[in-house]
Amino acid sequence: MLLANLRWGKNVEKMRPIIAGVFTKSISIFVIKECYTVSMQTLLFFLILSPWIMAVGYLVVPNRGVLYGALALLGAGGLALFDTTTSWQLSINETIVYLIAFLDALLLGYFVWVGYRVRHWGVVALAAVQIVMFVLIEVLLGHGEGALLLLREASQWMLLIINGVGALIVAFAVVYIEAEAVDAVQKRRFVAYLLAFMGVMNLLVLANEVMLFFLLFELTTLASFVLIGFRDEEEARANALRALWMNQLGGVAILGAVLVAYAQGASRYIDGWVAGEASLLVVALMMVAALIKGATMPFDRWLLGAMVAPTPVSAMLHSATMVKIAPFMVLLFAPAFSHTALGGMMLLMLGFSMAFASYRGLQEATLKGVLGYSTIALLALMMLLALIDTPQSRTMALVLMLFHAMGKALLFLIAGVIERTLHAKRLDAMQGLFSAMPWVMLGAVGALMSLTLPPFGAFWAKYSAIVALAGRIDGAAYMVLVLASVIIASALLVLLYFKLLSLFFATQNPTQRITLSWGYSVPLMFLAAGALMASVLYLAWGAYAYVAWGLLALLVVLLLLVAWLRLGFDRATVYGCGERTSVTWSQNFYSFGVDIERSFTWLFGAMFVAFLVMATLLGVSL
Amino acid sequence: MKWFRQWAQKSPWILHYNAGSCNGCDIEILAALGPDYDLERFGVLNRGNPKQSDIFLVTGPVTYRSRERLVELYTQIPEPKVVVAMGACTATGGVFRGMYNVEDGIDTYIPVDVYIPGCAPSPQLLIDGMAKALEIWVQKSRDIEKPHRLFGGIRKTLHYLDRRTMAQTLAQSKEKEPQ
Amino acid sequence: MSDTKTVQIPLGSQHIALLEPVAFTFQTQNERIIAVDADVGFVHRGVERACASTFTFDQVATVVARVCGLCAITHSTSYVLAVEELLGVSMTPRIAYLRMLMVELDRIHSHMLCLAHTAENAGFEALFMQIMHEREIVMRLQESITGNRVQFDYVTIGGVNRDIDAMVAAHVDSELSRLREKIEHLYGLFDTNITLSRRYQGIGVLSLEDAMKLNALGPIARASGLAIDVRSQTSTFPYHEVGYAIQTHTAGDIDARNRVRLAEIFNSIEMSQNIVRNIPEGEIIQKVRGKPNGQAIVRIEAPRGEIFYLVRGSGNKILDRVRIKTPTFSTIPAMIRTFEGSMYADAPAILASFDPCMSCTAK
Amino acid sequence: MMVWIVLLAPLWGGFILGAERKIRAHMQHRMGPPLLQPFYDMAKLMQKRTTIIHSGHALLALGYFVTLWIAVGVVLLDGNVLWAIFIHLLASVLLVTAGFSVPSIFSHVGANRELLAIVSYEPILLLLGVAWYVSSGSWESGAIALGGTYWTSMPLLGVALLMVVLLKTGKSPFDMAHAHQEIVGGVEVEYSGIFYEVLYMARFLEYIFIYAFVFLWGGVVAVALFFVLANLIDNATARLTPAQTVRWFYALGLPLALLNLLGLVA
Repeated sequence: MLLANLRWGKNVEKMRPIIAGVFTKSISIFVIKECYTVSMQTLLFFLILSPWIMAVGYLVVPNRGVLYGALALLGAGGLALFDTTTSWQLSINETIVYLIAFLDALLLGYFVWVGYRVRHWGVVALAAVQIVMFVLIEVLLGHGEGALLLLREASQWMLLIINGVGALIVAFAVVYIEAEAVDAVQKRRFVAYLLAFMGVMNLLVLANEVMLFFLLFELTTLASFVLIGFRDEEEARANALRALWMNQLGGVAILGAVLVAYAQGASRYIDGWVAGEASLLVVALMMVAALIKGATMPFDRWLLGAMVAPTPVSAMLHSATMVKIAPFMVLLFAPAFSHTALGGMMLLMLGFSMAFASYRGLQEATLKGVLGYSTIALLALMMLLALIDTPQSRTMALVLMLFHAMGKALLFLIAGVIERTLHAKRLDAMQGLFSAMPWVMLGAVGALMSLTLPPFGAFWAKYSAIVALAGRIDGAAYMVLVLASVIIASALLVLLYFKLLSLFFATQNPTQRITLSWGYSVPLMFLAAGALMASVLYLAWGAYAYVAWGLLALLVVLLLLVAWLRLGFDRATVYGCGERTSVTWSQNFYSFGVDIERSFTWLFGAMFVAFLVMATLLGVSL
Repeated sequence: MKWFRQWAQKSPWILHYNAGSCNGCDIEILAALGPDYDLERFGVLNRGNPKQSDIFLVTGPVTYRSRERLVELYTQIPEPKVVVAMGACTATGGVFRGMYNVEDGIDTYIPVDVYIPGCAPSPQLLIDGMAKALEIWVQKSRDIEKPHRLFGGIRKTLHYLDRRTMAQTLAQSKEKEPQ
Repeated sequence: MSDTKTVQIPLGSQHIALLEPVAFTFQTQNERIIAVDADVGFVHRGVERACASTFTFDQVATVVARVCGLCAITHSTSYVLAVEELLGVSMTPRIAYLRMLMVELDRIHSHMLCLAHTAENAGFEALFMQIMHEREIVMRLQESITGNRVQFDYVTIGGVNRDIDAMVAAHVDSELSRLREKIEHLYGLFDTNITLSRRYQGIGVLSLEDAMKLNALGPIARASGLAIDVRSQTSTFPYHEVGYAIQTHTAGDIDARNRVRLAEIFNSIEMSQNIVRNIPEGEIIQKVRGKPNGQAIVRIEAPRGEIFYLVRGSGNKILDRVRIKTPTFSTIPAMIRTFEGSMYADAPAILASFDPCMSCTAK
Repeated sequence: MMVWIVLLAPLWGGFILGAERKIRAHMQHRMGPPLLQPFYDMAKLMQKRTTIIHSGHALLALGYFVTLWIAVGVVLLDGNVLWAIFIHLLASVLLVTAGFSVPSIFSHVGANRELLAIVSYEPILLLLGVAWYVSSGSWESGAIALGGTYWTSMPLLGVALLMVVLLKTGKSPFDMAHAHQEIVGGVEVEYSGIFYEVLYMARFLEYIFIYAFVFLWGGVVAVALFFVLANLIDNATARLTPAQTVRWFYALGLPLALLNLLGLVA
């Protein structure tokens, strides 16, 4: 009974404040003492407003030093807020309501104009539908009493992710965009867009009034449309439009939810809906919006199309902002949804989506493609954890969001570095990178490990997903399928991540060492250190801590040995059958044929339709 | 630790290389690995990998084209290692001696410890040669330049050991222990 | 499969799956071979040149036996037959029977070695051990007849070197019967073992067209349905008297090649038994005089297919030309064609199933 | 007692391996090496001169060995079986990284196959863990062992486990990662001397690790039975290719495990 004394569940709840405490208390002494001591409300307004101010400021005065300082403050603000445990809310106000309605109308009008300009009638039609629904809502629905903004536990985590990771990505993007072949104004605009995106996200995770939520939801759609289409090429435009109309579908779903809620006499406040005002159909429609935003399987194409954007945009979309809305929404609505038949259906969809995405990534030939599919898989896992809705799994969804944000951001930024220094996007051009930039690649290996393996962050989520699903398996046979797909997906993800390594090391002639500028390397270092530190802090109070500590200590010792102690043994050449032949390298791709893949796509489509039909039927019967 | 050292000679792993032989010796090696002669009862394994082999079992008179591979494989086998030349042509070139593409025996290129005569030597002879090779292997492992302990020699030589330092260490240790 | 880049996997010149130095370089995608580069010249020693310069014609039989240890007897027999033709000697029935006996025993042990090696390369160690164990029966028989296990230099110009007496003949007869039982058991294994059929059936297929176009020979051609066999085409040896029957198969995969070999082993056992039962009386060596003058061509079916000897002399002790064409040399294009499209994991087994003899090829 | 098993795990594993080589030799009508042959090999490897490709490659082997030992410790000292499986996964990935870290083609192919092996066996092991949790209500191996044996409730999972045993102990038909005849030992190919010894001993630990699972499933009887069965199957089959192995695991092993789990749940 040596290990059994420390059980898993006991310490989970203790962890969050401890992590937060150690983080902030160690950093705040040096950086954000002022910030930390200010009131919560000031801090929140700072977080909401400063990205906008910074965006405008950078457009006017493109001073990099000032921007770095402001970004540091922003990140520190996210950290500082993470520590607080008090709740906070901002009540509704007549003026704001009209402002929101005005902005909503403006945005929908803009969508129509965008669709008309490129003659994309799908976008126009969807925007028109939205306008009709919007007008209906504004005419019919009263405001009632409620909170406009609400600080929840999940919001705190999201603010940490958005501002902590997002700030680092923006800091990277400032340098990255310098080498882009566009004029100076465009470069400034690019950074400003990213900052504005952060501002939208900061507000979105606090929104409680549903029309505000809709506005921000569509604003992120707009931001992603602009950013994906930033490189004004044919492919970029097409993919940006696809992202636009797919996400508009999500907007339609949200408006539909509001209308249904009105028909059933519910208010327009999310906390009210979750508390039981709204019927299952409303929540299901919100879930549809989440599925679309989270690029769950029938809707995966917009996220993969987003790869044509400059790399910081991919990093931003995948790690800190856009797609994280999906698990956040699921977290919000899970209490009203988790234990219904529809919830089970959605679990199944998410499990299958995770497995298929991790399988599909095995055929990708670009680094960003591989990362994109892995994002889809892990997003499905996050939503799945959120949907199971036990205290532990909710925490784990948030933990996974944080670790995924850091690991993915690191990997995308490394992809950006490779793109800039070697002008390589395809994996086969990335041979022998390890000898070219060992530290960066060590970071990449670390990030890959942190996304799958013990004792690092994301592993805990994988682990607790299995535990949580096993906890719900009794009497629910379909849960076996969900469980099996999660398990298979986690095995496939290991294959997906680590087959990348084959090329990073593979070279016969050591290539020339590439040194990175500070603008590139400092954000990378921060992200790597952050991921490592968070893992360590997380470990320290987890179950089986000493086992995990042992593993971590071992890895660190090994790394140190590799780095500093060049072992005292003779070096040998590799075995090549006695011949000295030159070898070309590539990596393996795994596939079981296009036909089966196509039928899988049909399966996902059918599941989604079944989900909608079930939701409608249940909604009608209520 | 004497027993430990004795244990070592019970595990000879062989690397087989055909340097231009007529296959007669090679099929006899296969036969010897088979159940009737069962070389594995002496711990012999055919690893096929020079880095993990102890006994370099060569057949054939070394053709012009195989000599580089022969030397390459020989250098890849870590010490202590024993070279066994199997068959008449491996020893002297045999029937092929003097042919224009033949280098007349492997000892023109690498030092040979055991010659197994015959064309082709029977498996019994091969086993006999193996036994002899093991004796030599033990002898060589006593005289070998020892690899340093895992982390022991590092500070002394900073980065990695060069052969001269190892030879010096060996000479000093020999002076110390009277034989 | 959006990537076109390939991985090169070398096999040889030194590799555990190889008995002989031969270097293949496989261009693979996901371990599937798309192109093969073969280098077969490592064993070239210059035997043909030496036969026509260093050695006298009565020594050459010993030298050409060292072209290949596996089919040594066919090499020396072909050469001796060619020289005998030039010298105007023809075999007495007993000599013909004894030579035929050794050629067939050699075929049995060579085929069994190939089966064992294929099994080993397909990762079936126990089958390798079993076949090697049973192969020892033939090896002992060869030793009892000729005095050596592998390079027995049995055939000499004018006859053979050792006679067999009634006791040895009876021993050969009974041992071969024992061997037949064991091989029958083996034949059943190829049918019933599911993993073996996964590794053998449909793997390394050589179609009939390819076999014809690419000049496949011997068991490989016969496994693809191409009924060519020197034993049925020439009357050098009285095969029709001892129960020879051609063995073919149509599938052309590893399994078919194995089955053709197994069937030929049965046929050879039957022939060998007929030979030792009905061996004619007579001398085992004839007096031979003179020096070879003129040109002679001899074809014999070696275990791997047709072996071809051209001997030209001009009345001197040293011959003008000895030209050897060996079956593996002809089979290499077919082998390369077969590799393309197979998995790398199957490559060693396919290679072994072709039973290549590089020292024959490069001489 | 368990502590001693864990602390001396390589020793016991060595004995198992030695016994296995002996048994296999007898099945092939050979005399076979002595029982202590694995230890002789170890002694020999320690006295060989060691050459390395680069220090990272060598040290990753050490990392693999130690991590594997920790995994053995977790499963034997009453730890969480999921944890044990995942730590074992970490160990395997360290080995894969080692395999990829040298520019040697056989090492690369071997590492790729190691990854495919992980994809094959890991779902089955995890499903086994879940099935134990469903039956005994605990993830700890002690509680699982106290729950008795699982012969009757998990027969199909037992079959799947046998497949995993074959794969993990490097037995045909599923020995794809080390396939000596094709890729000269796969990831092991560039190791020599003391670092190869580390890998050699790690193999002993793999035996202990996977047979610990067999023990949890069916007690000592199952261990003996699986040991004999594994050797019989090894002796009666050819090695399948990697693609075939993965197909067998996903077409046979995984459905069996799922069916059994469904039976437990429903």
